[in-house]
Amino acid sequence: MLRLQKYSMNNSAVDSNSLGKVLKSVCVREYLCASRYRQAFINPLVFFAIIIALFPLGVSPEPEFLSAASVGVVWVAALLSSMLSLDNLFMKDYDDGSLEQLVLSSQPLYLIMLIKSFVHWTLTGLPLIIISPLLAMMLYLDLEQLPVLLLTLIMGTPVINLIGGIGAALTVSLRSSGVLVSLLVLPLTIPVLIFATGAVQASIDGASINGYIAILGILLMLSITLAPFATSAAIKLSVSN
Amino acid sequence: MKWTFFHKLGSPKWFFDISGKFLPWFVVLGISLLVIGSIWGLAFAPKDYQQGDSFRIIYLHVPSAILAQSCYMMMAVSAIVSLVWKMKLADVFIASAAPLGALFTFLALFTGAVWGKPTWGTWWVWDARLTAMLVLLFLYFGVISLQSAIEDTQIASKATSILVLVGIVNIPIIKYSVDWWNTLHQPATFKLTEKPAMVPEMWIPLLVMVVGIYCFFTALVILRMRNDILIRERKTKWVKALLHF
Amino acid sequence: MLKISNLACERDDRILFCNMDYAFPAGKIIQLDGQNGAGKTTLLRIISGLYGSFTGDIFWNNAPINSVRIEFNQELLFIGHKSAIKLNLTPLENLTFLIGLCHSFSEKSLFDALEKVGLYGYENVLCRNLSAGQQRRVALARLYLSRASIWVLDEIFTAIDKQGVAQLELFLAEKAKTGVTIILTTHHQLSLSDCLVLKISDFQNQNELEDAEVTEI
Amino acid sequence: MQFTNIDAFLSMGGHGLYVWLSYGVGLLVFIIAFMSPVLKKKRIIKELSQLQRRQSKHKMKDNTEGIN
Repeated sequence: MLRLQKYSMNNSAVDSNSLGKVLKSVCVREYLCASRYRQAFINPLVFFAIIIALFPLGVSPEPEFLSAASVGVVWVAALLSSMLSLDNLFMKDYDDGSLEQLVLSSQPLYLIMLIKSFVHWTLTGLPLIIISPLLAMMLYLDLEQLPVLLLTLIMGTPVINLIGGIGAALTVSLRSSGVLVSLLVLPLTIPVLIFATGAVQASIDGASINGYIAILGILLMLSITLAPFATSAAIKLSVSN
Repeated sequence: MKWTFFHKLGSPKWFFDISGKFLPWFVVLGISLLVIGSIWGLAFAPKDYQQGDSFRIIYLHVPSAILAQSCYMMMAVSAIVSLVWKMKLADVFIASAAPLGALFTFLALFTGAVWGKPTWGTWWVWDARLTAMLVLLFLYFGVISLQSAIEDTQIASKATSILVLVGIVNIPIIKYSVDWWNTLHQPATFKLTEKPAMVPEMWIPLLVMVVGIYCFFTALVILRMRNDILIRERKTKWVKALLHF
Repeated sequence: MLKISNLACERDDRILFCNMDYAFPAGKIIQLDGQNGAGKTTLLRIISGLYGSFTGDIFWNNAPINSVRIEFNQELLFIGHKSAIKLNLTPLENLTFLIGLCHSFSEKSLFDALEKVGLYGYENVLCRNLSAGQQRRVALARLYLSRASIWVLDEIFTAIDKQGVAQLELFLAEKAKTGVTIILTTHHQLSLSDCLVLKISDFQNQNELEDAEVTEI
Repeated sequence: MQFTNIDAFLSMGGHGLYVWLSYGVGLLVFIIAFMSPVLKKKRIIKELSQLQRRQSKHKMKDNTEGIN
């Protein structure tokens, strides 16, 4: 009772901003920063394209082989380039002290982290999905399978971003955390890889993809609900260093 | 509410005293059970009608695989204890158990690969169990490297706890997905360790080995935890008093 | 009111302070005093809730601070060594974000605040093109907009010129009179008359750590 | 006993290499796992007591200076 009273009293005294407004201001700033430093988000894309170009050079340019391997190659390349872009997620905010301000905000940190993850996905995941049809065609993926590949990418890359956020948050206070993040995060992304490529494979085999998509959906829901909690706990920890 | 029992359990000094008493027992029990189990399994257990004598690797492979998996479970329990009750011993346990978990995972993988050679004809098969073990090894490596990358011990412990918990949520999903992937790509072939009704002469030595490896693991964890406690508590009175002798 | 009780912190094998009891009176300026590495910044971070490796209790309005964290954060303004200023944003954009985290505001109030810290005409210049002192001033513009009642300010006068410091001191004194508790560290000699000093060295008891039973949980 | 003589035991029905390789590596792992903390403990105790001796020397010096 007492605490409730105190709470309402404080509220009227400070008139703090609503959750929606706070999240919006986080969003606006992320996009502004991104628009001023585009290279950070273009580099992972180029990396993605390079990996895919390396594959035929390194293994075999035969169309039959490439079209069989294309889904896996696109997905593994997407995974790796997502790892690369994880540095952008918290590193700058940690260096300039913005993370401290976010931690000290009176709004729930996990929602702020969720919003940051989402913005980051629209800046890294989405462009990757947009250019992936082009690269998939260079690997002779059957055009009919393209929608399925895109669907798995749309559902899978946010999961990778969210899980990657945990790793990035845990290592943000360390110099040279690049390899460590991948080491922490990549094993955890195996289910996404398996079900995403499994869906496309099923579609190639003419089987139903509903089961795979359902599981990807579950993974997406699970990571949306759980990952931000781990991320915010990790951020609080890293900031206290 | 104060839990004196928990207080006691959380005290490194108490643990150091009590574990010193139990340690020799675990060492002796562990080593003797392992020796008995291996001799029994190697020389006295009947050979498998399909695989012949190569089947005897089971007495090393299965116990280390079981231990490797349950070690992560124990770490996850400790992680919860560490994050909720801030108990230092739980941190010490995670730091001490992770390298052991990795070591036993490696042993399980290695024996699995060696066993695979006479059974499947190749050293490595992307079998669901082996692949899941490989992923587990990576998870252990992640925990170990995060622990050592962060200099501040307390922050390192908390960070590792978070990572272990994230891992434990993921492990069932990884296991399930790897199983699915395996049935998809390989029609069920000859599976290691899945035997229809082992005869008692076969599984009793296996049981001995499993109990033995747990005792041995306990002894190793105690040894490592005691070392870690000495370092972490080096400035307390009791450690200083201990070193005077 | 903010109160710390029996606070102790150990860092890098050194006891920074222990048995620290202090009640921060409302409407006062409290300066933390101590040599480099004495633990001033650590104490400020403990008070604001950024640093967790300590023993002891912090109370806010007689409630343990962890149970009133959200309410406390609404009342807290923290400006640290790192000023949370993005170099790729303009002062106006930076302020919009930093104030937007806390409460609503009008665009005009931002311009006014920037004018008060001497950045009139620089509102839309990228912060990377400003001098170090000017960047610092962007962060300090938050002071003029804040509605918080506890200010935790870590070395805010760094890179600020004499005149700016004098102006800020006046402002802080004025603000304290309205009931704001201001906890700060600085290497400047403050010219404020009614400034309390909390000496960290008063709480540096070089005793050995007690046996672990007491401090565990 | 499943084997008639020591040769049969060692050859393990033709799978001797695999069986003994597994158990050999297993033994090695167990020995390493056991010996490393045992050796480390000796090192820790040595280092810590050296550190302590150094510190107590400092303290004694301080004390005597205080008396003088």
